[in-house]
Amino acid sequence: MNKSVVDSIDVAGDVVSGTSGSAPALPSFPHYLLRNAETLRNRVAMRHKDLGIWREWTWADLLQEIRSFSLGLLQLGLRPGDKVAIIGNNRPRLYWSFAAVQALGGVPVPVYSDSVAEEMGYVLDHAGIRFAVCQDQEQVDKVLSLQETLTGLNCVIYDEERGMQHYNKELVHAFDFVQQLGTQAVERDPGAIANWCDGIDQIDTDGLCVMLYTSGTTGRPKGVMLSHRNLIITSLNANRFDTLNDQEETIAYLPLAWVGDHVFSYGQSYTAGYCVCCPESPDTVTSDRREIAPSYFFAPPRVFENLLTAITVNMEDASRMKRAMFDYFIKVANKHGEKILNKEPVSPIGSALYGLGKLFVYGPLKNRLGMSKVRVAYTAGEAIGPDIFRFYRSLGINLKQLYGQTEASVYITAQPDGQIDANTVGTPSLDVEIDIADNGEVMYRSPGVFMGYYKNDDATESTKTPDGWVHTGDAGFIDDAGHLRIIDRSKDVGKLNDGGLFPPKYIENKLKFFSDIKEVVAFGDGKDYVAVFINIDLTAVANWAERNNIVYGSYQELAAHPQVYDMVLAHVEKVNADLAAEPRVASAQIRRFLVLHKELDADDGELTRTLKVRRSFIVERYGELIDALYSDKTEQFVSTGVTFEDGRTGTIDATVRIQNVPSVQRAEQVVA
Amino acid sequence: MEGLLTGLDTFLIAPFRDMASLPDFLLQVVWEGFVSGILYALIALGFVLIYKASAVFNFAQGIMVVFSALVLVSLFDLGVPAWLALIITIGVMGLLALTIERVVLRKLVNQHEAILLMATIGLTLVLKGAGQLVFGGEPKSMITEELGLSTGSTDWEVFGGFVIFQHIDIAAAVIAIIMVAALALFFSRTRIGRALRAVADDHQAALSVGISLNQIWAIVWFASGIVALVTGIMWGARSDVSFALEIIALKALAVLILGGFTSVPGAIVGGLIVGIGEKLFEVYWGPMFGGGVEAWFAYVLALIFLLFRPQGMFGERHIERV
Amino acid sequence: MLYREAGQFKTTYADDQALLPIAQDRIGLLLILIVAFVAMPMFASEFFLSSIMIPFLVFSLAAIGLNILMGFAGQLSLGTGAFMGVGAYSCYKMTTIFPDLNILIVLLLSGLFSAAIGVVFGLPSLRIKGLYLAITTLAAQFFLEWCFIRIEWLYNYNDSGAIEVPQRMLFGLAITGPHATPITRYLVILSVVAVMTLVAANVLRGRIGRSWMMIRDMDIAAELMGIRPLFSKLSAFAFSSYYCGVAGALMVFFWLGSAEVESFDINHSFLILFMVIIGGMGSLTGCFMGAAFIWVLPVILRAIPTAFELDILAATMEHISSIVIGVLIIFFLIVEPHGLARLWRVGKEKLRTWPFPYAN
Amino acid sequence: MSANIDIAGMSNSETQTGAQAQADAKEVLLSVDNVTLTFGGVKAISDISFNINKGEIRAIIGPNGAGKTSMLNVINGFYHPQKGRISYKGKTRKRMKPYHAASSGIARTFQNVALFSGMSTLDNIMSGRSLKMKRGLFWQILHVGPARAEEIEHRAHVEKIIDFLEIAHIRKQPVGKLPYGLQKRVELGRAMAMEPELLLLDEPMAGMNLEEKEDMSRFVLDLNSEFGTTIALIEHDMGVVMDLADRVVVLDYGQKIADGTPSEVQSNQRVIDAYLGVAS
Repeated sequence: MNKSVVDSIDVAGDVVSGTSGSAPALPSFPHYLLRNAETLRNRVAMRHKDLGIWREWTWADLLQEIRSFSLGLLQLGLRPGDKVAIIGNNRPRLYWSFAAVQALGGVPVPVYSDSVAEEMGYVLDHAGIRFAVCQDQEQVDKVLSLQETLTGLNCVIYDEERGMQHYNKELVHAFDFVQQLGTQAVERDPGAIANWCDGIDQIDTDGLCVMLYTSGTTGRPKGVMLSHRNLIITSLNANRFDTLNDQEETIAYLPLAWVGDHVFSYGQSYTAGYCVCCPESPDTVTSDRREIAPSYFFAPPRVFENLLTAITVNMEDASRMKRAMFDYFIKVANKHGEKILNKEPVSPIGSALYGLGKLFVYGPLKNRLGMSKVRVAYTAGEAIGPDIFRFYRSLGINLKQLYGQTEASVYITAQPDGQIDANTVGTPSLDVEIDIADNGEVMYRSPGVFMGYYKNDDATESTKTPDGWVHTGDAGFIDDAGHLRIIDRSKDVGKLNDGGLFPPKYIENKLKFFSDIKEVVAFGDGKDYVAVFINIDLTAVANWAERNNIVYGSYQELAAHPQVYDMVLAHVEKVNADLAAEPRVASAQIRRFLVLHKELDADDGELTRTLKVRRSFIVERYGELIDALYSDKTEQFVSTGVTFEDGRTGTIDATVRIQNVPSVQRAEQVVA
Repeated sequence: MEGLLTGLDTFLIAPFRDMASLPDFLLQVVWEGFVSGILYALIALGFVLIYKASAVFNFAQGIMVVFSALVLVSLFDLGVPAWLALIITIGVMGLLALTIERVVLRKLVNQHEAILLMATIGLTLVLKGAGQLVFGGEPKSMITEELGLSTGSTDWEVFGGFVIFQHIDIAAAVIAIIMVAALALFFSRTRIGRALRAVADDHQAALSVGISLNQIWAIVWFASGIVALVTGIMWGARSDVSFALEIIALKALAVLILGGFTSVPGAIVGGLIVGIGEKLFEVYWGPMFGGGVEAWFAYVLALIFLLFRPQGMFGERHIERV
Repeated sequence: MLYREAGQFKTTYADDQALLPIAQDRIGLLLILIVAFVAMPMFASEFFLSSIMIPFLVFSLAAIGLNILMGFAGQLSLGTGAFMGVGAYSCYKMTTIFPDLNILIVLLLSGLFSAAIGVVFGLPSLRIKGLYLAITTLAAQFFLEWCFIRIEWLYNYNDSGAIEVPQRMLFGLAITGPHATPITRYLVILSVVAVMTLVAANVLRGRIGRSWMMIRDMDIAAELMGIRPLFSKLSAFAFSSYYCGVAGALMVFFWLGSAEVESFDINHSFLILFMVIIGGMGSLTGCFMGAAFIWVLPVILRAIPTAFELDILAATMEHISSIVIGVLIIFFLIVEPHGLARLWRVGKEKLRTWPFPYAN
Repeated sequence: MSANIDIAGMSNSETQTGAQAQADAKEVLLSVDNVTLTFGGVKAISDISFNINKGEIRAIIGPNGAGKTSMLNVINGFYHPQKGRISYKGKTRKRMKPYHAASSGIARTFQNVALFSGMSTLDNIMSGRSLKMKRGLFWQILHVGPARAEEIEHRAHVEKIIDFLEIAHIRKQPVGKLPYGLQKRVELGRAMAMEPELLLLDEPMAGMNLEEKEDMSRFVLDLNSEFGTTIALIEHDMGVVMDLADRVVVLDYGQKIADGTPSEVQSNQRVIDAYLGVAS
């Protein structure tokens, strides 16, 4: 009887040993649904802004909806092991489909809705889907256009009615219709509900729970198979780590197919019992977030960057006085905000000023951003600029970093409250073991480690060792405080001749966080020391030049200006100091640099069209300069071909100065 | 039935019997009505001038009448000779026109006409307050004789009785006629006048004549200031110069309804209709209502008229487009 | 800044369409009501109540009446004073004919007479618009003024030509007449005004109010969408006149105590008009702001000479206040044609989007 | 029937059915017979006859001043023709007040957007429900019970329109400040709120960019196919007309010079001379 398993989950979300004696009975997500419908019956589980207002579903409602849909799917022939594609934006019904499918032993496969039909075709075909639950006509059309390749396709279900009147009624069904099938089934056979519950008890919690396709930057996407155990243990641990409970409010706005959203909006919501709110449309996320004021919030760095840009742009239009006040209090926040957030002592004047700032700036600002109730916010996915990170923290938003992967069911490391550093990604999450391989690659082992890649044993074997360790593909190290620092993709990390690590991206990013620096190319693999090319950011530096009465005639002139070199030198020294503080990369300090006389340009083939540096091309093109960096020369003449905007070509001649940088020594380094 | 007949008789027949029985009195009443009609017409003329050129419905025209008369009288009281006082007053009205154009109108270009109307109501308040502040609230008498206007009267024996013509009334009629003629000449013969007419039809056309809209506004306000001054003198000569005039001046609005907002002849004819009509009504029908019907006759007449011909006597029918 | 709305979300249309959807506004209104109903009677002086608060409330109600017609239905009127008069005389006649009828009921009934007269004079609005219509309302003004003088029956043939308010009781308390205390009169007026404001707000946000605004904004489109101009315009006249009528009755019965035709003359019409313009056309809040402004400003100006011991005549200050109000009207029309209410709304919007200059 | 209708993003299946429904029914919804309209001696429309079938999209085209807008004004009772008659739903009438037209199911949009500028998007669309709302003054005053229930019921309907037209993000904004293209969309929404049987669109795509035109075309087609609304539209963009319309009537100087399917009209010599030749 499923009751036993449900009972074994106490309200705090911990798994208590089952009564049957032997192994602890681990619940599945449908079990959590049953539990929540019982213990949190009238608590709101989900909201969706639809037709102008927030529709709400309590956990009891959710059970009703999901059960009828699930039973309807059963009527339509869904069998254990069937793969069900879920395609669309963050809509309640799509979230319900997860549990509805899982309750029947099926496997939901959320798919990125913005992918074109061809990309989607690969995933749907690879997963061998039999059902598809789509948000709207657009997605249905995409699936139907792939109908010929998807031989197993049994049924397509849609949420939004619009434009759907004239589709093949055999194949395409409305969500409502499926639910009606379910309700009718119960009317015909009242035992259907009990059978459905029994089915839930049959779920193998170590079996496949969900399949998430990683949007690989190279090659075809891989289907990461996660079990109920993976997700549930990870979710429970994450809830415990941040003391998340059924009172939280979150807003679901990131792609359904992304593991982050799956864990935040499904895994953790079901295990903690908190409420997930779906915005009206992707256009209205900002205002919807303001209305909801989530307490638990996740966003990749670019969201925070864009928000900060929006803040800056908005404030530029503000009156002079207001802007002055804003700038002043942001300075105050810079000085005291983080300390106050970390509960460190602050001078009475500082805390008084901060209090004022809270009244006039931080509070209203957080209100506008819809973050006034944020208790825990996370950013992950890539490196976030330290200034951006500190900005939000200084406002009093408990923004933290975490490090995770689809293969780990997200959590590998996370920053505990009060131990925040813009450069680290925190300590290992609960139940996670971390090891750094000889080549610097971060390895982990945890209950969240995936079962394998679907139909891709080779990839599974090369990623996961037989004893459960997973290669992250990232290079990093654990610092003195026990926090993990990620420095680069491990395949990009080189070695200096003295054996020290050379993480190019890490160094380049550190420099690029300065607004004056637009592009950096670092060299050092197989060399004696690290040297870099630097591209200044024309807008920022021109602005700076204007303020400092520096006269220049061209980009080239500005780039070669001694004061610009001094400024860049100061930045480089700062980076060196940072590097010196980290024993593993201390030897990768920059010894020499030069400021390039021209902007790296996609038209000249120096950048890709997506504006990423084409390293190999640059090595070839500026060989002389690289040689000069690794010689004693103080300057080097170079003649470069360029393509102008109108398509004409020409050459730029320049003598580029090379600057030496003193290196910073640290006691620890000697010890190491 | 009997009552109805009596009623009909009282309302529809008896007044005319009265008229016929005392023709000299009737003539006297008509003359009185004619003179006040001319004064209404003059005020209405001020409205029309401004409305034609700028689509501003100048509610302040009435107070401008009072204001100009007060300036004139007060200057004289200060010992300024009458002719000089007259010139200075004209100067003051010019200044006022310029100020109004600069401070008010220029800022309200292209606003809805209701907004412009309300602005002139605000202007009324300012002028009223300023007038009372500077000249005091008490009625003053007009310096009629000092301006060379006769105050006597002439009796005309007719229909076995006689009709009294106040000289000032005759003067009013003559001056009004001269005024209208002068304006007509101004509009048809002078460059500015033609521009003014053009501006009523098309702003662009006016600009092509080489006069700026701002200048035109200042000119029309000045012109209607002069009209106001003349009105003030005439009116002041018949009664006193006081702020009560302002309320009476509102009757010009009724005149406008009859004559149309943009028609000079309309203003004259409308003024006469209202003036003569209300006198006749007051004298022959008034007693049936207990008197005092002059207060509303003009408006009610206008209202009834509107129901049948919303565009006024001389206005054109307007086709609504969507 | 003061408006921190994060976390306020609506789960029903009823909530979303509430009069004050923002929690802070609801709190603000509650505070105002507490001050008005509790603090004022407890702490304000009799003088303050009877010469500032009571007239302010009366004029606010009249301004709501005019604003319904002008700001919401787009029909210009210069006859407000006379419509107030109709209310006052009806109230007087009814309460002298039926002395035992509850005065509040009489008060509310008297508005009906005003509404009926309003409809009659609103009839021309079907054919004429804008300024022409304004002039027909002048006809109403002068005709009714004349009636108030000439029809002696209206003031029970008093020699003075004035209506004298008799004493009327409510719950054993004198609420009108010479023995009614300012506090009682204030509370009665306040309650009536509060209830009628709520009613106005309700009507304005419903079908009828929307039809007025449709006619105001684009009468042709409104008609093509099935609005009958006849019903819509006349209902606006009726509603507006009802409010003016009740305001007039309140004015005489709870403030002046007796009144002659001068209390309803064209200057009163203009006074209310100024309140609406300065307060803001198309805003109920604006009516209160405009009434407060226009009524309180002269009071303050009049107080200046005494306060600074200046030797200035009261009449002089009166003239100055006339100039000031005139200038302000022009100023508002130029700078902010939607009056104080718009300023308040803009300010509120600033506070809501603070620290940003506008909503993003 | 016109199977090659295809606006970006539309699949053929449904537009075909829109046309299909019309082919099945062929019931005349409105017919204009020998209508002549003059303004002070100037003939705006002279002796024009055509009809609109139930469920079709009918375009009225012609050069500027051809009398297209006057034709719409005649149809919904704003102008009264001097000669001729108009039958709507089988009933013939000579004079009709605009609100009668509205209550018998004719809605329209305007060439120059005629929104209620003082109201929000939501209120503008709500205003389209005026005829459907019945609660009297008493309930309006209380604004509880039936009046509120009614208001909410209609709000729910209006929200569906907002969703249909994808204008949720401007729901509470005053319409005066919206970009032109969105204003046009709100106006369409307002007309839709009347649940008309016959919808008259006066240059729904004037002044729009390509993307906005595509959106608008999609809405017009969806409206026709999902709700079966009969649509008569005036449009200048020939491409749009050819894609949208089932039948086209061409006016020039107040006279009808052609009537037929888009392809027929396109190949008509008089049309080419009068309109296409001049325009291009």
